[in-house]
Amino acid sequence: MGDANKRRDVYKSNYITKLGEREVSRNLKALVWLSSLLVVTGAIALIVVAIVLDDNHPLSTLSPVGRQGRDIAALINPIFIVAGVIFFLVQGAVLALWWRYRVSGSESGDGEFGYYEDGEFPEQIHGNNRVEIGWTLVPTVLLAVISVFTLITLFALDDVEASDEDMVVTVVGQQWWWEYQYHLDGNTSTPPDIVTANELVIPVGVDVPLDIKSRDVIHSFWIPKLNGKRDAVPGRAHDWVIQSEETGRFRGQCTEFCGLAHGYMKMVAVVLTKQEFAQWRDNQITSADMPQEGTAAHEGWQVFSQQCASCHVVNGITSATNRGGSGTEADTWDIYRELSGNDAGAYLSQDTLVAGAAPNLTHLMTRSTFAGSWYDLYLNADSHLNYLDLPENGILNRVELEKWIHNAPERKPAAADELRGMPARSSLSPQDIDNLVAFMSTLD
Amino acid sequence: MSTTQGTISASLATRLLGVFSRPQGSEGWKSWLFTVDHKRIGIMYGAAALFFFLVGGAEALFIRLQLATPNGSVIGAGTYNGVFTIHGVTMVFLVVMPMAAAFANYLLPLQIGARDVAFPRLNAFSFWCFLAGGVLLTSSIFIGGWFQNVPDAGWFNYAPNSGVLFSPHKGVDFYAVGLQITGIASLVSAVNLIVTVLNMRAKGMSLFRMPVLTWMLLITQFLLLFALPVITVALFLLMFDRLWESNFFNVAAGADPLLWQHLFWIFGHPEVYILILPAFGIVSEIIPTFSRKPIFGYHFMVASGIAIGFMGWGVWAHHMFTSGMGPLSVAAFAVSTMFIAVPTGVKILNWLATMYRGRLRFTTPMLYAVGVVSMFTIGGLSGVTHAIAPSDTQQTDTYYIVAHFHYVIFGGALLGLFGGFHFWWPKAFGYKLNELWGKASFWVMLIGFNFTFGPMHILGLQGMSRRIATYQASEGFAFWNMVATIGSFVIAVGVAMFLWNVFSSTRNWRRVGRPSVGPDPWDARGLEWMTASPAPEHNFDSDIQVDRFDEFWHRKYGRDEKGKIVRAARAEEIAHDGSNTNVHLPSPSYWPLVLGVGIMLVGYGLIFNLWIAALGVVALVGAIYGWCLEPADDPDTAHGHDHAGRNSLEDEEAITVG
Amino acid sequence: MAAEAINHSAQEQDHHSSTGISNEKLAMWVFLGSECLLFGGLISTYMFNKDRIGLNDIGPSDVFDIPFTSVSSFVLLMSSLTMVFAVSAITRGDLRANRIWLATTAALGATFVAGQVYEFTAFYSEGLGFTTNLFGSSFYALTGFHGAHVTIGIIMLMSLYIMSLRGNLPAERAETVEIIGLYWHFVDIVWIVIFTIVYLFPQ
Amino acid sequence: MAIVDPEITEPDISEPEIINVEHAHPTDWLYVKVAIALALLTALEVFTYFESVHGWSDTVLIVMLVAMMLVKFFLVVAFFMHLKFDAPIFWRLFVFGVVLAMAIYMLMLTAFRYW
Ligand code: HEA
Ligand code: HEA
Ligand code: HEC
Ligand code: CUA
Ligand SMILES: [Cu+2]
Repeated sequence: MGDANKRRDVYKSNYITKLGEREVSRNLKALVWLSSLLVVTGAIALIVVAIVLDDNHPLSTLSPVGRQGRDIAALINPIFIVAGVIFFLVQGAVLALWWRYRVSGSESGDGEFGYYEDGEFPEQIHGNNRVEIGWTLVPTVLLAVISVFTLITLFALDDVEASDEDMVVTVVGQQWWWEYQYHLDGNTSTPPDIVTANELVIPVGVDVPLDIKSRDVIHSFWIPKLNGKRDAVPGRAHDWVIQSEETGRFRGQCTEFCGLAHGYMKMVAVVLTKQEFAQWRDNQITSADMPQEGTAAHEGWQVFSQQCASCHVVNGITSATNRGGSGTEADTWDIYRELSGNDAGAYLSQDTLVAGAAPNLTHLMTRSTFAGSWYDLYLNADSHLNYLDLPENGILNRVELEKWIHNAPERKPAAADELRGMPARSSLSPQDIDNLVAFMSTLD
Repeated sequence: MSTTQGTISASLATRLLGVFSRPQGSEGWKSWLFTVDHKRIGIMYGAAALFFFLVGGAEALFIRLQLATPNGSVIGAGTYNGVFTIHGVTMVFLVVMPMAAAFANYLLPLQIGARDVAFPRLNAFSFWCFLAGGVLLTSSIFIGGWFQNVPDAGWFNYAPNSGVLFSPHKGVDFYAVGLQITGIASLVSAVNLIVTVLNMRAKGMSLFRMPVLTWMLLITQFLLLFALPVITVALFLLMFDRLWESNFFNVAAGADPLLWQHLFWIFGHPEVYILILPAFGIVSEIIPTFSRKPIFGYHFMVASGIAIGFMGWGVWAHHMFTSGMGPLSVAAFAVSTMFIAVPTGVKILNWLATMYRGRLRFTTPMLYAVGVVSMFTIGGLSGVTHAIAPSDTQQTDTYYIVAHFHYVIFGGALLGLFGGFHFWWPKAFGYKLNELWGKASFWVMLIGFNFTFGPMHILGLQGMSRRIATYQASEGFAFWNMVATIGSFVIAVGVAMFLWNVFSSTRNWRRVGRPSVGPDPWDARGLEWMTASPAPEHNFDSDIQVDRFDEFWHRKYGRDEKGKIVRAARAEEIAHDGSNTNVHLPSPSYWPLVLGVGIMLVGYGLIFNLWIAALGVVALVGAIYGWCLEPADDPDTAHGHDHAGRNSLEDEEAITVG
Repeated sequence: MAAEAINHSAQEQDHHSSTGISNEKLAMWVFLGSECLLFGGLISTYMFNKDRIGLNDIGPSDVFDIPFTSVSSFVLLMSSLTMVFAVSAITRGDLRANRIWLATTAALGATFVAGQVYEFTAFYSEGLGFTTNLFGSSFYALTGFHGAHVTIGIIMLMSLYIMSLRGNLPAERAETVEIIGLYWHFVDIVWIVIFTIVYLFPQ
Repeated sequence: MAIVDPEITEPDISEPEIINVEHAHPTDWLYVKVAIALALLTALEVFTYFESVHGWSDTVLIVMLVAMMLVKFFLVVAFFMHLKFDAPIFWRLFVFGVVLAMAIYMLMLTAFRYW
């Protein structure tokens, strides 16, 4: 007993000596309140300004142009509002309770040596069953309503609208770029008609069914403005649909972590008018022509056939030899057929699972980007230049392309020694590289 | 001491062997190494977790530096992948879980009026085993060169990217083995604590008189108990694949990589509730104390915790909405996920109702607790928007998710745990942390936190993917990333202020001459305040009879004729002062530590060289042998509390297996 | 299996609100609850994977020898009976009978494990290794985990036997035997499930 | 000043403490009977493997096998592991584990469209 009193005296004396500090603390409190208020309002203002003024976000999910993307937005936007309301209710309640019921002065006793004086006790409310049931039921009902809408949208997203196009595109993810195999007749069990990389070209307003696969690890295909994402899982084939109501170039990003250069694994969806698309398609089906002898391009082709053709296919000129590279040739197709085998039992050899393939370069110059869409192939591709005009009027990003050929792993992380990514070709002379570029410039 | 033939011959045998005596002494570093005292173990858990928090935080700062500007080149892509992976692993398994374990160890026995946990030696083993796993995981950062062998397949480590084919260095082996070891620690501790709560409550402390924190910790232990074996299976399969070339995730042999995802998330989702429920419990202790009101809707608080625990098992695949499961599965998991908001909302609203018409004292712990209410709600609401499966196909694997989980984990779990540090600090050490510094560090942290993770919502919706080592200027992410990076350094300042507070408060208090703040510095409610601060080794001088919820508070306060609440007794008068040194406690032991070291060696052995593992097995077998043959007490020491050679009927039972 | 001999749960009850059950026994049950999830995971992995093999690949029906496994399953099943006899003997205070039954149980368990080893070698010689295919990996992982559990059980039973020989297992410690027994029976019921699902389900 | 505490009269909603009554232990003979039942069931199970019932559809076989497996499972748990006689908390703990495991993994396999 006595001991306790003594102890209490110690607190009290310490407490008094600390009063000076408490003054400081009160001023500080006001300062903190004020500054945090400023900070919060400032932050909110900033956010609003930034979002309103700045619409330059090529990957934004907030301004979809595809049917599926819009359906999703139509579902989530009202839910954002509901969440916003709950947010303000809860935060408002916190602040209001704080403001209304805080006690100050000695009772708040927050000194280092603080000893709490007895103060008033509020009414001791232990609970209230009706209130509890209320705030169990209200969110339940709210969420039930939300889930109905969720389910409706969810199943609607799986619908594919019929169109005059039969086309199905097999999308193959691999470390760290995308390949697209166009099956113009919609039959995915025959070799594709077109093989291209990184840029998925589709006609406007048409539902294009995708068949998403992977050659190595899990990737995820995502063009935010058009639709949500879908994983590319090795050993599985996933259906997905992509559609755009507007023409344009829409960026995408691999969104499942897939190892070293995951961040550099991008892609672009190019949406053309139906006529343009037909034009693009007819061009892609053609093979490349061997450059005239004696030209730089022909010199380049010679380097190419020694240094590059072991991986890269140029239809009509080379077929990949050692790494199961991609192309329309039937031998490489065998690999795909095996890879697509969702049916258990399709045995694959270990090394075909490491992406040994390389982008098909037959129509390299018709693309606007290269190397997993990390680099622009044309410096002016972002301006409203007609996509089909690029080989004609685009300003080739020659510097970057040359650097790429010279030392690709330096330009984009890769594990080339493990058969992933493109190896360095630092032994090439500047002349060789010039010639190579000249050769590739013919690939349109 | 009632002996049987058994003890006699056993202790005889062990004395003949000469080594199996028990360590002595309650001072000095040895007394920490060999302790079996739940409070010391709790403190060690806390200290270790804080250390790992600095490691994980430093990693986070590197992430932020790298992402501060487009085309960042602070660390390369390979290092970046290692950094965010080890950051996630460290923060989840080596920070939040052990920090919660710190509170579980320190407070559970005190809150239920017990002397110790059911199996004190096993408890010590849990800690050393956790530390072994933590050290092993962390050492991956520098073994074989900086970030050369660090796990780099993300904290959920999806197959087949985590296979040897795609991640050929030792990183993922560290992951598999390290998590296996920390898993053993948590599993053992879960069994221990469940038994403690079920079996060792003070007289009259029925289940529904237990503090909310005790309840939440109990639920957490059950979640651990049932979730850990699932990740154990997954990690074993992964380890077999990597070390012994089995085919579980070998797509070429027909495996489906989704199996890993299912197994991981069956564990992983309950895991996130394992992270948050202890913090919920802490908040439920702090808010009533500083509102001068009992917790509003106690039974609903408990029931909603149980409901969260149950529902948490049926929602895991919301992490796999885009994995191609098929629309029916997606639909089912989306709906089940959404409804978890209901019990969680019940908690939030009950806290608000507890504050309603209270007398709110905004001490540092209270600031943290209210911070949780406010910040967790933000994270919870974004969680519900993820549950809307169609829109999650837009959000998943973007920074919108990163924002969500940092709001619930940092803004929920970690703020709660930090609040707990400030709240129970005087109980554990006998002095308070400085309130001024405490509040200042809270505000700095809170502001920094919102500046770091608030912008990530925007970034995510603007399409920034997570786990990308860099981004391009043309993508328009630069501004908010810079804000987030600045914010993260503000957090670091806040953390540094907290550390300074710990340091300077300790120093100041030493200078003042260290009278204890007394048993009950906050005018609080739980039994843990009914004993001296720091809590004496034997916790309570005598057994406590509990007659109602908030027993301690009711002993302090009663009502006068008019029904007004008045003080019935000062805390000092009713609290035990720790003077009863005649209580017998279990003796310290060498073996938990040896066992922990053995397990660590086995771990390294699996990764590097089976001979090391063989050495570990020797240590392990020796430790188990020593453990079993160890006398309940050292026969050579005097018995009594002042000397650490403690011995009692009561505790002997507790260490038969423990 | 510590040497300390005092089982103290009776006094414990006077001081505490508790289930009235000893800590050790409760702990074992809690642990077994956890083990359900472990074996559940392994069994589902097996079920999921066993058919994911090539057409001409070695599969369950190529290797299983049902009559043989039935016998060893029967042996394990009966070891549960001898285990309850051991518990019942020590509760009666019959230490000698307890020892005999403990040894019998361990011997039956060892027979089972030996059978499994034989089975593994037989399968291996027929071409089914751990790395052969998904069936092989899953089968060996599942039965291997189970076998490891049985082995640990045998070690514990042998320890009890030795303790009993040295007089460290008096009748008052019947509960220790009972707890080890719980573990043993659990391992047995896991095999009941494995035997049905892995071996007997139509392939 | 008389201090009264209304809250102490709060109804005690706690469950009654479980008391560890010494249960009538089953006799060894009962164990033998259980073992015989187990042996017979096993025999029956193995029997389904042989030609005679191969004409039956796999589904019927599987349902039968699962039924017999569950009976065996619960026989061992109830009698050998004493759950039938022991404190109910064991039932709750263990059955929770069993049911949870079955529910979760069946759900997982369902998500794989395994059945
Ligand atoms: C502490 C940890 C924690 C907690 C508590 C939660 C809580 C929740 N989480 Fe979160 N989550 C994580 C940690 C956590 N999460 C982590 C780490 C990840 C990412 C893992 C990774 O990919 O690396 C993740 C990812 C994650 C996803 C996957 C996203 C993706 O990758 O695509 C989803 C999807 O549904 C989700 C949902 C939820 C929901 C619905 C809750 C709910 O429990 C929230 C409930 C709370 C509230 C809703 C607020 C309060 C309620 C009210 C005020 C009542 C009124 C409200 C309504 C009516 C809506 N979380
Ligand atoms: C408990 C969980 C937890 C906590 C507390 C944190 C805390 C933080 N996290 Fe973390 N985070 C995760 C769990 C957590 N994180 C997980 C699970 C992931 C996913 C990983 C994956 O994708 O696999 C992730 C991913 C993640 C990312 C995404 C990476 C990516 O996808 O590419 C980012 C990016 O900004 C980030 C940032 C931060 C920051 C800035 C903090 C800050 O709050 C940290 C604050 C702390 C400090 C700043 C420490 C203070 C340090 C000092 C004062 C000095 C240090 C000096 C010494 C070494 C002594 N985290
Ligand atoms: C060992 C295989 C290999 C060799 C040899 C190789 N490449 Fe590549 N190449 C690749 C891979 C793989 C990629 C995709 C890399 C990426 O995007 O990450 C690629 C990408 C490219 C691209 C970008 C294509 C696009 O559409 O994105 C060009 C251009 C290219 N290589 C040119 C060359 C040239 C020129 C040579 C010879 C000097 C060459 N490659 C040699 C494997 C190879
Ligand atoms: Cu491909 Cu990420
Ligand atoms: Cu989750």
